[in-house]
Amino acid sequence: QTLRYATIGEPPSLDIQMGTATLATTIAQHMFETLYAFDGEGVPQPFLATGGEVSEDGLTVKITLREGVMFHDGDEMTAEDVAASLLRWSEFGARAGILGLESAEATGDHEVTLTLSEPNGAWQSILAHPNGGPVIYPADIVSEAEGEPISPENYVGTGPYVFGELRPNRYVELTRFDDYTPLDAPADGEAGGREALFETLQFIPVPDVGTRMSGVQAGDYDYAEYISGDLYGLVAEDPAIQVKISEAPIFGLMFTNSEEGPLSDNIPLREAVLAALDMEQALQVSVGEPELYAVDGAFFPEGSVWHTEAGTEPYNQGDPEKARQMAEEAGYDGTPLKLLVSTNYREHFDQATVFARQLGEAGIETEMVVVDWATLLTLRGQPSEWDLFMTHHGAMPDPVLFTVVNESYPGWWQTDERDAAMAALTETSDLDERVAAWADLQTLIWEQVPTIKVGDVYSFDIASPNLQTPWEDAPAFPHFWGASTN
Amino acid sequence: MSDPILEIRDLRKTYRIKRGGAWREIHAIDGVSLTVRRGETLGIVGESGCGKSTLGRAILRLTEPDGGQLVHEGSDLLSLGRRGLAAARLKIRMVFQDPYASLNPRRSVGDSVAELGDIHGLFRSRRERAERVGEALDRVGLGARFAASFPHELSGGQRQRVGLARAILPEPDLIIADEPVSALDVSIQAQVLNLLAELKSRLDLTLIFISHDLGVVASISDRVAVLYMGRVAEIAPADDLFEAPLHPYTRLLLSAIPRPDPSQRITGAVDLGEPPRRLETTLGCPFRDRCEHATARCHDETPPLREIAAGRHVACHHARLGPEW
Amino acid sequence: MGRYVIGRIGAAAATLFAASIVIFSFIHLIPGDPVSVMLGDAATPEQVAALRERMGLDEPIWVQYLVWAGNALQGDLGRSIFFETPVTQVIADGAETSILLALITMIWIVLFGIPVGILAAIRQGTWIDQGLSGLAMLLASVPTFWVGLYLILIFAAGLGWFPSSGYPSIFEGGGLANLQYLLLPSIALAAPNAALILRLTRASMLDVSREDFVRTARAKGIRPSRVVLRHILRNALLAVVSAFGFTFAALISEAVVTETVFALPGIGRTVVQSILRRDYPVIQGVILVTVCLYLVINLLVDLSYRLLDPRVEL
Amino acid sequence: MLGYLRVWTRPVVSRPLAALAGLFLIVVLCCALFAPWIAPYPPDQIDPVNRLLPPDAAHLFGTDHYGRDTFSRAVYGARLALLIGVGVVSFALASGVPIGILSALYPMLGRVLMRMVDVLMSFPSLLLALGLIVILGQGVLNAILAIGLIYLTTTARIVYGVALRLRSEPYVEAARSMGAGTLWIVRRHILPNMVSPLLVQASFVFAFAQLGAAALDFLGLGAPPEIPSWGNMLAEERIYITRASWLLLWPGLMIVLTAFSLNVMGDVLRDRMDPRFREMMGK
Amino acid sequence: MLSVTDLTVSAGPRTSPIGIVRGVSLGVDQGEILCLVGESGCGKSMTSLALMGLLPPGARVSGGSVELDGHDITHLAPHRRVRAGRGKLAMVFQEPMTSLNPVTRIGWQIEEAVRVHDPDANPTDRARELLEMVRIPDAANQLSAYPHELSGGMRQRVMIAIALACRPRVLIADEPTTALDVTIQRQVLGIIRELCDDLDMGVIFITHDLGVVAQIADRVAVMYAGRLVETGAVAPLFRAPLHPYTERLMACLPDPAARSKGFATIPGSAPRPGEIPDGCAFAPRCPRAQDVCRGGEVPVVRPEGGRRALCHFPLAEGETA
Ligand SMILES: Nc1ncnc2c1ncn2[C@@H]1O[C@H](COP(=O)(O)OP(=O)(O)OP(=O)(O)O)[C@@H](O)[C@H]1O
Ligand SMILES: Nc1ncnc2c1ncn2[C@@H]1O[C@H](COP(=O)(O)OP(=O)(O)OP(=O)(O)O)[C@@H](O)[C@H]1O
Ligand SMILES: [Mg+2]
Ligand SMILES: [Mg+2]
Ligand code: NI
Repeated sequence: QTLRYATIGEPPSLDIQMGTATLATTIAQHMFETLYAFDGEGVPQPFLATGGEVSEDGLTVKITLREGVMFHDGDEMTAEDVAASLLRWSEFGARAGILGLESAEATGDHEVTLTLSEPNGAWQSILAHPNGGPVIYPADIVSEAEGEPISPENYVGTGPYVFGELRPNRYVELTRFDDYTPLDAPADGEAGGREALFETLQFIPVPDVGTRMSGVQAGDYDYAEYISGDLYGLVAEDPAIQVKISEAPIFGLMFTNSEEGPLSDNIPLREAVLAALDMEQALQVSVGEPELYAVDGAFFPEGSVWHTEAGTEPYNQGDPEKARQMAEEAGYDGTPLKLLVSTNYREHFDQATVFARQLGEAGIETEMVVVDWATLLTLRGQPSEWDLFMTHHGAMPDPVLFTVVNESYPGWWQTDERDAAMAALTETSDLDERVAAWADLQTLIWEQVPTIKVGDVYSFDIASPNLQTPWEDAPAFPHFWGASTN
Repeated sequence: MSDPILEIRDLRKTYRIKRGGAWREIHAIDGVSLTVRRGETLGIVGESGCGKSTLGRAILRLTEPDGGQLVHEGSDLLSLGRRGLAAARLKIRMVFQDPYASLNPRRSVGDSVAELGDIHGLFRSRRERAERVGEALDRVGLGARFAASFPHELSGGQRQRVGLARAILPEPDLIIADEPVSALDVSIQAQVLNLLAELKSRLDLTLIFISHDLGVVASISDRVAVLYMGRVAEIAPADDLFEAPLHPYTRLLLSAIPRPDPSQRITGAVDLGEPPRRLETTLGCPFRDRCEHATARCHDETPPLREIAAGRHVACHHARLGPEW
Repeated sequence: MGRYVIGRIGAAAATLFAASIVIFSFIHLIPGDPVSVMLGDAATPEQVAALRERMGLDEPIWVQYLVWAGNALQGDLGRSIFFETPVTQVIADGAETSILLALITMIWIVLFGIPVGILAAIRQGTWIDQGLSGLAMLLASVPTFWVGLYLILIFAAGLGWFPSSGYPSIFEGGGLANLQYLLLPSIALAAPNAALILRLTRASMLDVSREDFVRTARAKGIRPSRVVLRHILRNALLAVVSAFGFTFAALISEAVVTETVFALPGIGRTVVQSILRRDYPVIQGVILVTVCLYLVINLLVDLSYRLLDPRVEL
Repeated sequence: MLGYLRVWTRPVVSRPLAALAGLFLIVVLCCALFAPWIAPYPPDQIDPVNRLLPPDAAHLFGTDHYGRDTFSRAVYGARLALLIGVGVVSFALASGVPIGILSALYPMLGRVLMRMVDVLMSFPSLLLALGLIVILGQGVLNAILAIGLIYLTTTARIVYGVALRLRSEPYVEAARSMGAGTLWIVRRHILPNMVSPLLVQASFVFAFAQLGAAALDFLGLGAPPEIPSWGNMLAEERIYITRASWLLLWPGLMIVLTAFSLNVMGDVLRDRMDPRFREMMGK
Repeated sequence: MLSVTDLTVSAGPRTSPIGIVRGVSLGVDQGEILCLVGESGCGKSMTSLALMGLLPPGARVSGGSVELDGHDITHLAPHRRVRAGRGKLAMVFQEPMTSLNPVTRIGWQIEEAVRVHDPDANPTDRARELLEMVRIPDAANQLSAYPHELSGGMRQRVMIAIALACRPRVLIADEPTTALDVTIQRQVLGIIRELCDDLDMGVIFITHDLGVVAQIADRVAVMYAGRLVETGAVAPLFRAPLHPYTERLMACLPDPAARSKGFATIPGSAPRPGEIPDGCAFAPRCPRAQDVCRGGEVPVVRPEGGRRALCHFPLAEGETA
């Protein structure tokens, strides 16, 4: 029994502490697990942990661990392993520093004590998010790898699937972990007990979207990710295909350069840019199917506790006249704005093309700098090379995970207002207070325009009709424990 | 007779070719010494591959000789620089064997004839150029109107005349004609030969006439040199050579010329021997394997070119004057 | 002959050395770096710089070259940054698909290009010739991905005769039956190349048929078909052989588009993807191997000339 | 003069296929020159409401996923097609011809140059193009440069072969015997006699440049796609192969027909230059 | 044995054909060598190729007939002419350098013909025998040689061996010696003469070298501009040519004895096919030409001795044009 999953490409290293690639997380979450896991509502629940306690000053967190959890190599997970994994992650990981972890110590066989530099109300969410997150490895592997990605032969985790084989360009294969000890709780989202029904999971790179679709139709794949919105009409009615619309939207972002160039000190000009943009058009072009996008300036989708429309008025004005006037008032001198975009993601390119035209209509010149993704990643780190660049992010379980607010992220949004709003968000672990803080921060984002959200895009995957998944709509990282074919 | 216009001294040219992974040497010219006298016609004969063309080309340094001297007007052509060589090439001209191949198919006859002048910038105006070209074409009996034609529009004889016209504009001292008539018909051949003779007398030229057709050579040359395997086998005034050949190879050649005389009919096969493959060794007489008179000496010792009688040189150990050996 | 081969191998080694330097400098001219691709969108510049340093990517290029070349001489092409596996394994994995695909494609090319080329040459000037030559030009000018996509739509998704994409190794279950996965891709890939071979065959058949020795053969009283096959074709193929060799080499390393459309795990795609991800060791390794391949094929072509044409001396 | 013209028109007119090919190329040329007048819409006019429309009277070839008029884009596409074609051909010739000729005339230099060409040739060609584009950045000029580099090698090889043969032609030798310098020989003798193989090579390169550009676009590295090019349109809209197949049909057809016509015309030109053919057509 | 009547070969478009060979009639007997002479381009090769059915594309037989032993072979495919019965026609071509297949051994090339024409014979033995017949030294070993390993003269003899393998009744040799040295030429001519006598073959020998003609021909046919202008036995024809062209041609031969006087020539040049004037084609260059020569039919004169000429004003013996 094999699940054949057609991916958009090859995953980078499956050491997901180190990278944030969606695909790597999708695959690796079957092998590696986190201390907490989000339930169906998006609330973090203890997973490898059994619970945690925060000290009065909010600087110490004591976490107790589940007993009898086995690593794939046959050893039992201990507090040492957890402490080593968390330390490595906070020093070298993709989201290092986000938790403000100062130290992690095994204070018992099954107890770890974390010391934070500042109180962090989001610690459970942070520990639950597997993408670039603190998954648990055995201590010896962690100490061997240090800052470098763990090599495939050392992929050892606690999950229901064991790393099988990585065949470049062919597939990544995971096999069932027979000694897996599931959590004794009903499955709920990612939380709860996990059960491996498929013998093997094969993740096969199929770069061409047409081929991914034809492949599912022809029965060569059971599941294919990331089908273009424009093909929705073709498959929506097809009884031979299950459509899995993502429950977590992806949203395009156009970052502005706060460090250098015409936009850096000129918030009014940024507002002018924002005023010129008609997101409906951009989404129509890049996605097509109205069911698959939402024009929404809120950074968290409806249904999330973090959803708020606060401050989103400037979003989606699409008023060239107003924009022209605003640009004039902002002292715009006609210098073309360098819009950095890659062709590797079609949506980025489509949206950038539409924006360039809309800005042009408002008298704001743009110069598209079209490069490949790897070049873009390098160029965007050089403030002189760009004024605007396109990327996209997926929905996050917690605002602190959200890169827009990270001051070292390209764009380098660093204002006193931001610092204040951020402090408010992390100071407390009280959800209501934090939600309110986030509303302020979102308002600030739309005021200072460090980035411009394009709109929510619900990508969709397709599956063969025989596939039974434990979820209805595709989660951000589709998981296949509990999935089977009939 | 008159003074020498060109002295060839011990000229050598060795081609290196790759055979079976190893370099082999072909001595295309293997120490040729000749004196060309002003105003004479020197015929050079020999069978195909004996080095006739290489000799002609070496004189103009179209192939760079490996050794020897080429004394022309007191200076050694082989030691000339680029300028000196270009100047010498104004004086010494070559007429090529294949008249069609030696004319660029994409250039008009006039352009080809004027080429030498164009290269050296000899014409001061287009008028002058046209005049000179017309004159040269007239001289070879074509007429100025041919200047606009292209080679493929001409007959073989006409092409060969174009070849001559380009060789006499401007007037040279010495013309090396490398098999200029072998591609032509008898009747056209005769026209061209007449023309050569006439030009020669009118322009006071010296002519080196390379051919393998002994009949033709006999009728046009003052002196004849017979080459065999890159060496001079015999040099003699034409009349003497055809009347009394000294070298056994010359005799063989003469005996094989088909004569237009139905009374001397062929009745059956004869064995005249196979021309040898090119040897790597230069020792001994190259003709020894086909020679009925060959002795041990012919194998061991290279026969030098020696003067047997006035003006008659032969490279054979056994040759002597007289009707029989 | 032996000496010739040794000489050629020496020259090849020199070429390889030059090529390796070119490869290395070429690759390091490419902007972007593997680390930022690896760490993903969320990584900060400090993290990227730190990992670069740990991976030795900030050493001077010549140091990196010496290390790489030294290892390459011992058969170690390094480890893929992206896959974390040895480059030799990455190449070996792609090689099976690429070589088999190229072989099957060559079969199509030979089966289609040569006979049709012969037919067109024999019927030179007739409507058959015009039609076939026209067809060839048509095939040569259709983009491969277009052909590929339509083949999948019709024969895989529509009729279901062949698998749509992918290729499971024939050594890991399925056996030779897995070759059916390569059928559609090889057709897409063969189209333009067969057209080229067709035109080449036709042209050299026509050239050879004008040669004097063909007239001699015909004057011997042998059947015309024998003249075509034993005299004209044999000589005409001489001109096609080198095209064969280089087509084969190109098919192995340049079938990127086909491999992408059909999701084949081949070398071409590996290397293109590696460029996009700046996986330096893989790019270097693959190019090095294809350069070797080219040189070997070059040598084989020349040696086959020796076998086919006695005039060629080595 | 008329007769001269006839020499050129005859081989074309005597073959209906060639005549059609010629006609098509003229149409393409007109499209390129007069695109703004022929195209009913600006090529980049976005109209998301009317996206993916099938062909009708208002949009002859339908609209693409931006709602841009495919017909107008195809017309403008002729510009880029010609630009890429002519650019690549010029680059390949301008660099390949000197390299080939120099190598043939100076054997020592030739050994080095041809070795280098060998090295270039031994690189997978699309890869070379890809790498160059990544290094130089995307753009029409860079695509031309990258594809041109691929054909530099083949051109240099062909030129080398031809020049080697021409170098020993008797008329070249004749010129040398008159004291002609290298420049003279190259200008007056070698280049003019190279025209016909070069023409065939040029028509071949022109056609393949289109496909090469299309392949680069397919891999996402061609010309910046806001400038319409046929290959680009094809690559960009390829996901609509089932949903809106006309989007692929038209640009695809344009590429195919242009390449096809050029091949046919290349053949005609070669025949025209072939003395045997000239003989057959009468002088 | 072989008789050709009124053979016409034309080229160019069918609507306006160009006559290359215009009504040639000739015959060859057993053991006879017929030399076909005439200047380059007059249609000698075309005539011979028409006999073999090997005309190049563009040229075709447009009239007349070719009969071999009384059978009409005008329109047979080439391999049938060669095979008719047991080998009837065979041909040796001019270019020994290029007329052998470069990639196969010469033994194979001879055997290929042997297998067709002598199915019962052991091909290798027969091939060796043939090579010996054309006097190739060390024949047995040379069978495994490739053409490029042989000298021009040897290649030409291999060509003759291949032709002989067809057991021809009539051998057509198109300028078989022009590319050879005089010494080798002499050898090849000797071989042909000998074979002709020994095997009782008829030979059509094409050349433009009158010296060769004198040495080898029994009968001579002189061609000019696609027509036979004169035929006759070799001795009388050389002694007393009838046609002014024949006479002029012989006068052009270089004569070493008369060096200082220069060479006789024929003014003007032969017409190209398609531009051949009406009447006698030689008229524009002929010193004896009168108005009658420039139009209408040219009469055939047939003095005794099987001679024949196409001329209004044939020469008497000793007369020059
Ligand atoms: N470029 C070359 N490379 C190698 N060998 C050569 C070259 N040119 C000539 N030879 C050899 O040098 C010898 C002399 O050649 P050359 O052309 O001078 O002879 P030739 O007497 O002119 O012959 P022909 O009468 O056939 O023109 C021949 O054996 C020939 O094979
Ligand atoms: N396909 C063709 N179309 C038109 N004319 C042709 C064709 N082939 C040959 N000719 C012409 O036919 C004439 C006769 O040619 P042929 O080869 O028979 O001459 P030849 O007497 O054998 O000359 P040579 O002595 O040079 O071999 C020539 O003028 C030639 O140009
Ligand atoms: Mg010569
Ligand atoms: Mg002939
Ligand atoms: Ni909302």
